[in-house]
Amino acid sequence: MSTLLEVTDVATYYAAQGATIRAVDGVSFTLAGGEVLGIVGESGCGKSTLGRTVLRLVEPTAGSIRFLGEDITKLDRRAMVRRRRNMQVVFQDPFGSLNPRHRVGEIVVEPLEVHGIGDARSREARVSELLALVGLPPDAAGRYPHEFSGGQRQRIAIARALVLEPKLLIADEPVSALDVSIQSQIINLLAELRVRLGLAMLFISHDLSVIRHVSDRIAVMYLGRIVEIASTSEIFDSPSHPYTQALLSAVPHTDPARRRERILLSGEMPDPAHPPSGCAFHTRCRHAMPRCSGGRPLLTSRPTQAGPREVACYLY
Amino acid sequence: MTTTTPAVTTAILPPRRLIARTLGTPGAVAGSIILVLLVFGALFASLLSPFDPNATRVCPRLAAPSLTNFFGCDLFGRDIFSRILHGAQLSLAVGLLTVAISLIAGTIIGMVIAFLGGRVDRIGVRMLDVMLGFPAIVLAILIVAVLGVGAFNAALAVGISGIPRIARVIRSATLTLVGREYVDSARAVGASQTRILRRHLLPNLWPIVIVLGSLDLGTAILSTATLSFLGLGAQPPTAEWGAMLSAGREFMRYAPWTMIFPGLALFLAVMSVNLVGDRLSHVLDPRASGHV
Amino acid sequence: MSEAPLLAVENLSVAMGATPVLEDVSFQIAPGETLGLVGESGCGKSVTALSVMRLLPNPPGKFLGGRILFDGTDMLSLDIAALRAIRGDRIGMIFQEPMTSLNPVYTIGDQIGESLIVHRGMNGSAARTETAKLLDLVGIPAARNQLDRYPHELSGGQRQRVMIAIALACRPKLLIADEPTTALDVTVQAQILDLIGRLRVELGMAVLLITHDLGVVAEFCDRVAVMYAGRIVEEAPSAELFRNPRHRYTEALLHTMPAANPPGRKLPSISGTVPAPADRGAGCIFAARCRFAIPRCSTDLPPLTEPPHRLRCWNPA
Amino acid sequence: MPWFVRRVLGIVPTLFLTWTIVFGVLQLIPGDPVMLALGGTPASDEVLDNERRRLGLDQPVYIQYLTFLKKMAIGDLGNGYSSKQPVSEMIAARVRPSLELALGGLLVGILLGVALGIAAGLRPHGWIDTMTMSTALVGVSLPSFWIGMLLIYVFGLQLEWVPILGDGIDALILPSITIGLFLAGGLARLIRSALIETMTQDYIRTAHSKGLSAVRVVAKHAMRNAIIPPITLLGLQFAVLIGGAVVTERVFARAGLGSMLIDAVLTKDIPLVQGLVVYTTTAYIVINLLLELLYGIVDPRIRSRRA
Repeated sequence: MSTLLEVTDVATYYAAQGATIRAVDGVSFTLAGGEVLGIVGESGCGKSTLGRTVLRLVEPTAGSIRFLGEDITKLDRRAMVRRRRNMQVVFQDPFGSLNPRHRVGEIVVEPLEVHGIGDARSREARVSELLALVGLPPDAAGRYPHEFSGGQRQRIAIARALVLEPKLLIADEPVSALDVSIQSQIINLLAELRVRLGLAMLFISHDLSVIRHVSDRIAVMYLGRIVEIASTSEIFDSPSHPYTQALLSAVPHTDPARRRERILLSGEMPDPAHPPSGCAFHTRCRHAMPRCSGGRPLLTSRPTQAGPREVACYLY
Repeated sequence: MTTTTPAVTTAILPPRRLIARTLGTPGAVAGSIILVLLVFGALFASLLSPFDPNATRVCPRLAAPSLTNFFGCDLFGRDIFSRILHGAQLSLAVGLLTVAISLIAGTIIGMVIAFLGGRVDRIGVRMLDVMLGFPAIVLAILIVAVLGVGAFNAALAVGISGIPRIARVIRSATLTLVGREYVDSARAVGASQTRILRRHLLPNLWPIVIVLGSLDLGTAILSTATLSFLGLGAQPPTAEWGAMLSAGREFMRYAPWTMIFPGLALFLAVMSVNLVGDRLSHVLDPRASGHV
Repeated sequence: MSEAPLLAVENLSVAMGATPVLEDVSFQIAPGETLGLVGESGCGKSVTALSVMRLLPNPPGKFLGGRILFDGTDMLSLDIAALRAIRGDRIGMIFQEPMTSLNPVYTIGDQIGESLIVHRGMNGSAARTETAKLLDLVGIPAARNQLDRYPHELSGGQRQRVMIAIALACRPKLLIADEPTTALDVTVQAQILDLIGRLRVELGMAVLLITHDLGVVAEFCDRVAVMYAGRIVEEAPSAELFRNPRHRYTEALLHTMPAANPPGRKLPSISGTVPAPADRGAGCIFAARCRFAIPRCSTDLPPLTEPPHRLRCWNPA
Repeated sequence: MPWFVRRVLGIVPTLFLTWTIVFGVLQLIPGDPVMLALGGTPASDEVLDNERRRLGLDQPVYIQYLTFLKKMAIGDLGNGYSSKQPVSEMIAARVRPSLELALGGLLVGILLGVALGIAAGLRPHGWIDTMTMSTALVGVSLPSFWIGMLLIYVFGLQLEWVPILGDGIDALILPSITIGLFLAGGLARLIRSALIETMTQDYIRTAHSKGLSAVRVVAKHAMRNAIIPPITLLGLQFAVLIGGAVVTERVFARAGLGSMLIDAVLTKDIPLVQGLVVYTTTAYIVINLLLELLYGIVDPRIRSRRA
């Protein structure tokens, strides 16, 4: 598979309350066409900012983002607009992500209008097609978002995102706001569409079981950095970074066989305005060594049976 | 200067249901009836008045109310009822003009500084806050001092002095809207700045603008009448409620009707507008009506 | 259960305005026991928790019937003074949103000590000493100098610890925890659950844990009651319930979880959504979404069977 | 830097900007200031030139502006055109009547507004609430000059209970009621909405779950959070009032700062207008600052917020 997206040393800083927040700090990864990369981490780790940076909804402070072989961080507004045809997004909040004053038809057709694709009739046909694809009734086009449930709204958001037939979909916590029984419907829909449309996805979530279910590979983020990135089976079968291990062990399971010995971390994630020196995790790590607070460990790659695994830890 | 941000409405109401819900309380119904009567009286003032409002000696000076002069007569023997009807015309027109000035300028300024953000926003907010440091009546008086007295200038002064407050509210409302995911979503599909402003922000700001306008209309009518009362607005012999009150003040011991009826008209006009505006804001603002 | 229950909710029905939100809800908690009340949003689990404390805002909340026996006393028959004597003293409560559940304008020391002053009649300095101990107990180190901090200076996890300290100040016999970890990250959730679990044993108190997270219930609770649309549909010891779910809703819910399925495989899903109160028929409310519904399901309401494995289903697994 | 020092320093640019606006706006007043200063009496060119030099009007505008700022900073407001007296002395002589009226009005407003607002806010949509809010709506719709005149007519002229003129405390009753009625309407509505909003907060539920009495929940946990908007309103209204209740002073023929401002505008006494506006806005800014310092005491979050 060819490389679709190549993110290199991307950093996104912003100023808040007189301090610099390093939301994303030196992140690199690649995504192949049709692949799903899961980005997992706890709130404040920078995963959502990373998603927005890749879309250039937030401007990166440093680094390059190559999409289809072209560095999009250098593009001007107009050129960037054209690239947006190929990269779309679905957000977490199905209540906030749809304009309450637009009918569903207007919401889904807007990308076609913006990019001047087709005429009124072909657009209408395309909207019906998309609504059917995401499992909504044809009469949905004439109704307003507030007439739909959370799960249905998320389907509308997906229809809008896919109307341009993008190659990359960034799904930012797409099922977090939904109840368990609705979650599975949306996960199934995304999985099905991925196969049908050959879609690559950056799937951002804090929910490890959701991430495990949908991803080919997983990147674990902590305080603005990727600490481990590997295939889904590698991450779950043999997590290497102490943080990954603690994170996996913290998830409660209904099946006793799936429970791991719990590694209780002390404290909480530090303030991203004042990250600790060296490895950002050393303040909570049970394996911390003197050198961990000195220099920062870099992501180091080593081959495994299921592809390369990269870990940023002095233990490896 | 308490500028709270009105909640941004999420529900859509078709006009007919909006009117039905606005008329949902006895107060709003009463307000609407008075308002309709006032507007009717103002529109057909010339047809309805028994006398020319400015014709003197149509009745004895300071004559008490009677069947021919319902509200009595003023010092110059003018019919107070006719003058009040014509005053309604002026008050409503001036009120609408005033609100239009504050709303249009305030909305544009507030929306633009919030949307551009960064330094523009910081400087803009600072300027607005400084303007808000002038008590509204003082600012209006200051503007009249520059423009000169007169009904139109008073309206202009009150309108201008209302701009900073509207701009401040619209700015905060726009900021909450800009933070909504559907605005990000529009940017993500490649929508231009103007498209986002026009298609995504403005339609969602409308209810707030309407609420602000309806709540301000009463104050606007009151403020312009106040300026006239102080001698800074409409000048004699214009039939204007504030000016009539000012003139009636000197004779209230002998002819209280010269100040009772113009004041009553002003009070009813302001209250009817406030009753309707208050209810409208409840209907359009889901937080106020407890629907959130 | 041989012991007299600490809390017995009997046939409780509650409405919010004209909408029924709880119908015929019954469950018991023995002293020292942990019961999990689990269900999706809107199923009535939080209303149950607030009802036990009589904290449901009224209006719109309204008790239509049933009893809530705490230590043999019916909470619904108590006057406000007797109720206050129980709240915060014999029953403690913690909530979902640690960010907003603490009063922003008072120090945490003040807010924890308040219960001690009100219920134990302590003076300021005694309350302060005891509050410092409580902070130690909930794992906020260097407790003394933490007393004068304000909620906004603490992280989410720390605020939830403060909430726990408030709830436990008077060593209650029952702790009601309403989604205590939902707003927290998974590693912090683990800390908080671990803390509640330890204190439960140390203080010998019973816990009513309300959550939508089946995993949390499975690992934390002795017994589980599953709610759907205002009713308890199944209740059993948690090991039994998760090994052998019998109500079709519980079964379907467990099967739809991504964690219960191999990665990449299509997830079994429950079709449709919870019907609005107006659209509910006479039978089992889940019937319309149930793959195993038989004709009787949509006409007759199944009764709740007897312990230890209670369920409300005509066609169980 | 401690938060209150930052806040105090923060008003310097605000004062500077405000004075700049006052200076700028008054430059726009039509008519030659020298002619205005001489009160329209015909004068020779020589007299005009002398007067122009004396007032510094022969200097370029930016020099005039700098001089103006310098004088403002040391509290020199210049001399009035009509009286030739120092403006600061003229203002000082009129502060007392305005201040008395401000305090009287505030007292009536607080007594009425706080009581009604709390009664309404604790039982929203109950009958007290409905009554209070209807009355408050009427209150804010009443033209204060009209209500003032009605009070004079009924209590002064017909019943003759109180004098309508004079400096005594009893002459203060009617104007205070006039202002108080206006204040009470807005205050009651604000207290009500602040209280309703606060009572739905999660921490109020926490307070109830601790077993606190209803009185303690409202008085301790709700009030301190609900108090900021009403304090703001009152503080700023007070600031407006000590600058002179323009309308009420007019109606009751009280010689305060408000009636002075109207006269100054009508006679185009620019230094006096300028002095009065500078005094009013400066009072407004200073009171605003005091309010913010007060919020810092009431709400610790404000103290820790960075500038």
